[in-house]
Amino acid sequence: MKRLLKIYMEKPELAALVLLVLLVILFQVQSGGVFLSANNLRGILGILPEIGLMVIGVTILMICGEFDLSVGSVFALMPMVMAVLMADGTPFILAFGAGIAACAAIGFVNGFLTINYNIPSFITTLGMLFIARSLTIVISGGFPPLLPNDLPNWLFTVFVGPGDLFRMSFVWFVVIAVLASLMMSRTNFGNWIRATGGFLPAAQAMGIPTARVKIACFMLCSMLAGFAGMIQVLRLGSPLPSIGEGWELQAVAAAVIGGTALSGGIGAVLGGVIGAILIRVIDNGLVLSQVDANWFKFAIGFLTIFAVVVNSWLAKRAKAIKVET
Amino acid sequence: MKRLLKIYMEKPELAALVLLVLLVILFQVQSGGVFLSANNLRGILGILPEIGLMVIGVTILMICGEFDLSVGSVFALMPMVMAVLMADGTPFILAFGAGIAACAAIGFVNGFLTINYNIPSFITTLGMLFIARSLTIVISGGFPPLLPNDLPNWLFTVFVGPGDLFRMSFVWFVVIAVLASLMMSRTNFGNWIRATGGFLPAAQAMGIPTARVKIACFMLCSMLAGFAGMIQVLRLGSPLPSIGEGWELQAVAAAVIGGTALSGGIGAVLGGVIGAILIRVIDNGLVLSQVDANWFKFAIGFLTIFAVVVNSWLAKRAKAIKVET
Amino acid sequence: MSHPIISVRNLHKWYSGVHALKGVSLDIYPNETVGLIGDNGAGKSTLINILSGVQLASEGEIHLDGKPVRIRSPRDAMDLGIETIYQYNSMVPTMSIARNMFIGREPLKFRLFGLGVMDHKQMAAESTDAIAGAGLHLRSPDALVGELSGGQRQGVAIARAMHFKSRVMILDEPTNHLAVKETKKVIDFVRSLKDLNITGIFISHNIHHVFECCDRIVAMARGEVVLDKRAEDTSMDEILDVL
Amino acid sequence: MSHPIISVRNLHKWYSGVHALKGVSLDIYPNETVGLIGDNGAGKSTLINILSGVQLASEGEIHLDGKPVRIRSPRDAMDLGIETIYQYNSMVPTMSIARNMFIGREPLKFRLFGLGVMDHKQMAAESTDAIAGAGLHLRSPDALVGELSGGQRQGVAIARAMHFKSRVMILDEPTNHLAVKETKKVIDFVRSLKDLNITGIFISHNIHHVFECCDRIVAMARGEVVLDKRAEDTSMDEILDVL
Amino acid sequence: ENMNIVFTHHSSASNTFWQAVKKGFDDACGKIQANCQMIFTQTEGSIEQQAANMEAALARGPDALLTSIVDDRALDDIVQRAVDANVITIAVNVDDSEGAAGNARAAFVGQGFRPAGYSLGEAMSKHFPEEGPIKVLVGISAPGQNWSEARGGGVLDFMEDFKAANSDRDISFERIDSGTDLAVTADRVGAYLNANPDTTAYFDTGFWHAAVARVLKDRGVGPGEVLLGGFDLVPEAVQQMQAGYIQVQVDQQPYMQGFIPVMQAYLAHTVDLAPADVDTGQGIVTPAEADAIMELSAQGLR
Ligand SMILES: Nc1ncnc2c1ncn2[C@@H]1O[C@H](COP(=O)(O)OP(=O)(O)OP(=O)(O)O)[C@@H](O)[C@H]1O
Ligand SMILES: Nc1ncnc2c1ncn2[C@@H]1O[C@H](COP(=O)(O)OP(=O)(O)OP(=O)(O)O)[C@@H](O)[C@H]1O
Ligand SMILES: [Mg+2]
Ligand SMILES: [Mg+2]
Repeated sequence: MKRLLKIYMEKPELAALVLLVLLVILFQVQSGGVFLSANNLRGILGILPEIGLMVIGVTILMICGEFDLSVGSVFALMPMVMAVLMADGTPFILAFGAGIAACAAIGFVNGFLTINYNIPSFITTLGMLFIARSLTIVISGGFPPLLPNDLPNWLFTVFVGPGDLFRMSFVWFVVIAVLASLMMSRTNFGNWIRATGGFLPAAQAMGIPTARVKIACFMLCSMLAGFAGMIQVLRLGSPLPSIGEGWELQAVAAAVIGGTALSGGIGAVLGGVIGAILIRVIDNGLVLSQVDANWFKFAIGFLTIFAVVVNSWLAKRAKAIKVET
Repeated sequence: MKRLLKIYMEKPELAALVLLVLLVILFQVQSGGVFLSANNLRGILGILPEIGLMVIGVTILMICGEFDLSVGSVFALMPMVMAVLMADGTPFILAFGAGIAACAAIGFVNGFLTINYNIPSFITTLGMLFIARSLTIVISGGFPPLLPNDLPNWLFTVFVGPGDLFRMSFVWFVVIAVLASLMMSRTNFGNWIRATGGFLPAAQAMGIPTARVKIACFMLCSMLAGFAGMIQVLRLGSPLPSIGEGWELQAVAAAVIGGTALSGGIGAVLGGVIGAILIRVIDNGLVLSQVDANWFKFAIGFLTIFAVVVNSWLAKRAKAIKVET
Repeated sequence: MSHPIISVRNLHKWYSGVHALKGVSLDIYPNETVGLIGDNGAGKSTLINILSGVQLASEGEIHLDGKPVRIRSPRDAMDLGIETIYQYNSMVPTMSIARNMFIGREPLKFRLFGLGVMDHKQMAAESTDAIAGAGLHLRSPDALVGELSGGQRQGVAIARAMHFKSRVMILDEPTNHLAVKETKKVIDFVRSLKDLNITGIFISHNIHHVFECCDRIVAMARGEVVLDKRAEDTSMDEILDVL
Repeated sequence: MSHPIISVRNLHKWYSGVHALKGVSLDIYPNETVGLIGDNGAGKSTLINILSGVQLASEGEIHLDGKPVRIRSPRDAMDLGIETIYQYNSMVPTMSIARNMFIGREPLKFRLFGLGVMDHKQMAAESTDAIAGAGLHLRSPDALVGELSGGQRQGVAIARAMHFKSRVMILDEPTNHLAVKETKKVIDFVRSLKDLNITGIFISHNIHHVFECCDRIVAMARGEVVLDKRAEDTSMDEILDVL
Repeated sequence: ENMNIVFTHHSSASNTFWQAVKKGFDDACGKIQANCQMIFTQTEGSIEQQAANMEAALARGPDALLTSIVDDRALDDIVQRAVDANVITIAVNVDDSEGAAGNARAAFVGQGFRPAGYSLGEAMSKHFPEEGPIKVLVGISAPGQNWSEARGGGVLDFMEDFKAANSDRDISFERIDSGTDLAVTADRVGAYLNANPDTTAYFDTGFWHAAVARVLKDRGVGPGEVLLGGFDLVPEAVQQMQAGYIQVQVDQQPYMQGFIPVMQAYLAHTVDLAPADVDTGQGIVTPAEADAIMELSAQGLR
């Protein structure tokens, strides 16, 4: 029993889960039962896949020892590329391909510059944050085109499931999260990612193509961010050039709350997912708790720190439990 | 000769200097000679101390192995605290003391949480970014108070020097930069900071009070950011609650451009200062070069990456020079 | 005498301001075990790092089986059959022993273009065997390498190299941190390389160990080879002299 | 016989899931040199890490000169006169040799509350001397530690400890990575501790070395002390037996 | 010789509203063949960046400076210097709250934030139910930023007056931090409406309530059950007006705000006609006009 508790608490993603449950209970009480109402859940679950998909990519990249600040801009760029192409009459599927290819190219450039010139990914992707945002504005010419009406919304945004609780995007999110999670734990590629982020010289010495592994992670991260952006635009119906601003920091925060180390090598996709849920729950719950506009950011900041502090405290407690393993 | 070149080029802050000179020449030509005109220099040198002071603190903190995202918010908070107090009739000097004390307190909380709970400073200070911004808005009530008219502007913002080229703030900036630089290279405290950031276990094993060193750096960083914010508010004449947004990333970028490593232990105050100048020069030069508005961010992002790439390339070249040292 | 399996010609290495290898030439013959000794900073690790692809030579050539080769990465070296134990641990501290054992060479249940699903069971079983084979007693293959003692870590590195025996085996001070029994195991292993048809390069500061298990002894000083004799043609005193 | 200088009572250490020290009691007398040996993972480093404040014991007491002490940080240990060479290098790779030598104990030209301006000249001069004293040849005290070879780094660590001689000196496998001559210097140094009125604890896997320079030999296995005899009362074979 | 005109303001290039201003500005510049530059900030609403951009732009010695004056003090000094240097200086979009008394600019083209907020509230009040309680939510898109606080403040000013005028009714209003991101606003306001289904109206200080309209539609709430109003005629908002979810939208005619001041500067430069204040429209738009506007909006004219 004690041993199980110890093993459980030592996993940071599970500690985050405890916190999540506590917060849900808190908000449920605070909001007089509205928090877990079907309507509210539908709201949370609608936006969750978008930040969630981005967080999956960011988490994997962080485990690989790198960092991506450009995800928020790529989030806006990919749907804008699609919208502009579709406005010119390109069919959805081709536009989608072009969008994803653009994301992959951005991820590649991020990775290539970072590795080839041995510069911190913080800088490469900070630069890319500006570049991708600028490109989004340039290709839209300042005025985003309207989306055509024959989009495959049934594939991404229609409500499904019991009580129409989820959108299709949620299904995508779950499937991709499970696949990413399996990739990290079961495949040799996941092993390489973890080794590359854990201790680069060792990974290199063991013959892992670390440059290619990192570039692949950068590309994956960008593509997931772009895909998430497309889903948001399909949901909201308009490709604004300003969407996704500031999401890069939120995504990193979610990954860290879920137990991923900024220094690489440690973390799990599940943790990132839980972190993303936590962030959405906090945001939503605070509105329901009627926090004043001026204090809102305070509460967000406080709860973010609080989540990580509790996580760290639980892990410390767990370590102190004396059971031989 | 070759040896001198090698030693010179191996210092990243000096490589950044080369780049700075090149950019200045470029912009001077592009802008038809306006760039180096007294009027424009006055503009650049007026703002430089504000970002520069912030960068000094951020650079030292990064050398110490930590990270501060809350500087932009502290930049706004400190002058707002002062303005609110002064609007209540507190004399300038007391208000100043209270403002600096508030910054020190924020730095202390950042450091204490980071070290005590062993959580990444990225998260602590990201939370603090929101908290400090929220507090700024809360104490201003949304609409900032007016500043009194009897402020010691002669101490901070009046023009001085040949051709009235500088403001007093520039003198403060130079003095503080020199002091900080001497602290890092000449005092034992500087040695401790570098050791703490370079390899924490070794610093601890050698008996350095690493926790206290880190907290001191966090506090220094916050106080410098707050001081910079006060100078800006005195210059603009109005305590805006929104100033400093996004500066945290710029400050980190400046430090990295100047050769400071994100992982700690490596870097120099001079490098950060040059990085800050570079960023201001790029920003100003692009305006003067009449870059199209939609491409503006592209150019900023591109030049930021470019600066670090050139830096890294020069260092690589320098390493390849075969001279025994 | 047979042709050398590895032949190094006029190798130079500059680290920024340090000329670490100053024209090293060395032939290593099949199935022989070479003991490489020398002062601290003589350039031993640099030489073998070049052979195992961790570093690039500034000048010079490497021939394998008489053919010139370019070893640009550890992967290249492995593909050429060169397996290395490094002086500083090449383990990922945040990963388990079993995963560390197989980094880059994971047994796959299923593969596609080199990627696939790892066989965790096989990894656990084989690593348990390999560690026992190196004389180590460890709790479980799932323990993190970062939580092992210095000697235990070194033991895992040795177990890994022993498991992936190759054509050429380079060991850079493998017995550092190891306890008496484990050290003996390593020496025995090095001695057995010949029977396994493996060529060995063994670096150590312990001359006794070198004489115990090597056929030929190469001494380096200040980036140059200063002595190169068969073990039976030299003595400990001669070697201590040249160093 | 005199009173013990360090006396450890019933020390336990748990690392998360590992019981690394299981009630270790040990007395160390003034001016004696104790050789600590034992298998990999026996708990030697853990024991001395607790004595030097790098880790905290989970249970148990430490007495210094008969008085109970709490060693909560390396600073505490240093203030009590305990100087340590760690098994893994405690050097900052991004700093120069001279700066590394004096981390935390910089000679100051001028001081105020413990902070002040460093005397770079003195640091350069003293570190050059100290390194020469340890038998090492290095380019300059301004070279970065990260650019040294494995043995050179270990040499700097030893030079540092020799320079800051203290009441109690703990050396955790100091001769790893060291070449023959430097190893000899270290053994001589450990042997000379007695004449300098210094108490020593010397950890090594080389039993020859231990017998060469220690008065008393303590063997550990699986977190417990299994043998504790004066060097003249035991033999290499007896020790190899208990391990 | 061609005129040099710069336009600095407090918004970033991803803001659609300001892109429409830019279009008007560029078109006007084309007509008079002036050499024109609009300088955006990198962070939305950053007055200190705007000030820095103004300084840089002035170093070039332009003939005219067009700028928004988002703060009563921060830009005074720079504007004064521009005027002293004989640069034709016109405030656009936002003016000093004291008007000409508070700032040296020659004239103002546009409509103030606070009055706009007030008229939004006033226009929306026509849709309020005749009796029963009134519960209003005001979304402050960016707390602390002048444009958002002032617009929100204008709405709240109206609500205070409305409450005073209808002291017999139960009237309440609240502010939340609604964010400047369609998805975030949708989530936050959506959550609020879940907790407070009796909300009468939601005011946004930008156009992000367009996403709220989508939430209402997704929930099967009919148009008009929760009144929506906000600022700027971006296509999203017009779409939702056509769908009936948005009752009132404040428009400031961004294209005109870009176009007119260039013409004024041109006249001032060539024939010395002093620039005069121009109100770019009462600005209240109702669904009836939506179809016509949609066309203009798609061309970037409104
Ligand atoms: N990364 C580096 N940068 C600069 N100089 C280096 C670097 N690595 C090694 N050197 C220098 O190269 C020389 C040879 O080092 P090497 O590590 O090959 O020595 P070694 O023979 O393995 O010594 P040891 O027995 O101490 O391990 C030394 O003088 C060392 O200082
Ligand atoms: N940080 C840690 N976390 C968990 N377990 C640890 C940690 N450090 C050491 N251990 C375990 O504690 C036990 C004792 O380790 P210790 O380092 O004291 O051994 P040692 O006697 O110094 O061995 P060696 O001779 O190999 O250096 C080992 O079983 C080791 O796996
Ligand atoms: Mg070596
Ligand atoms: Mg040990």
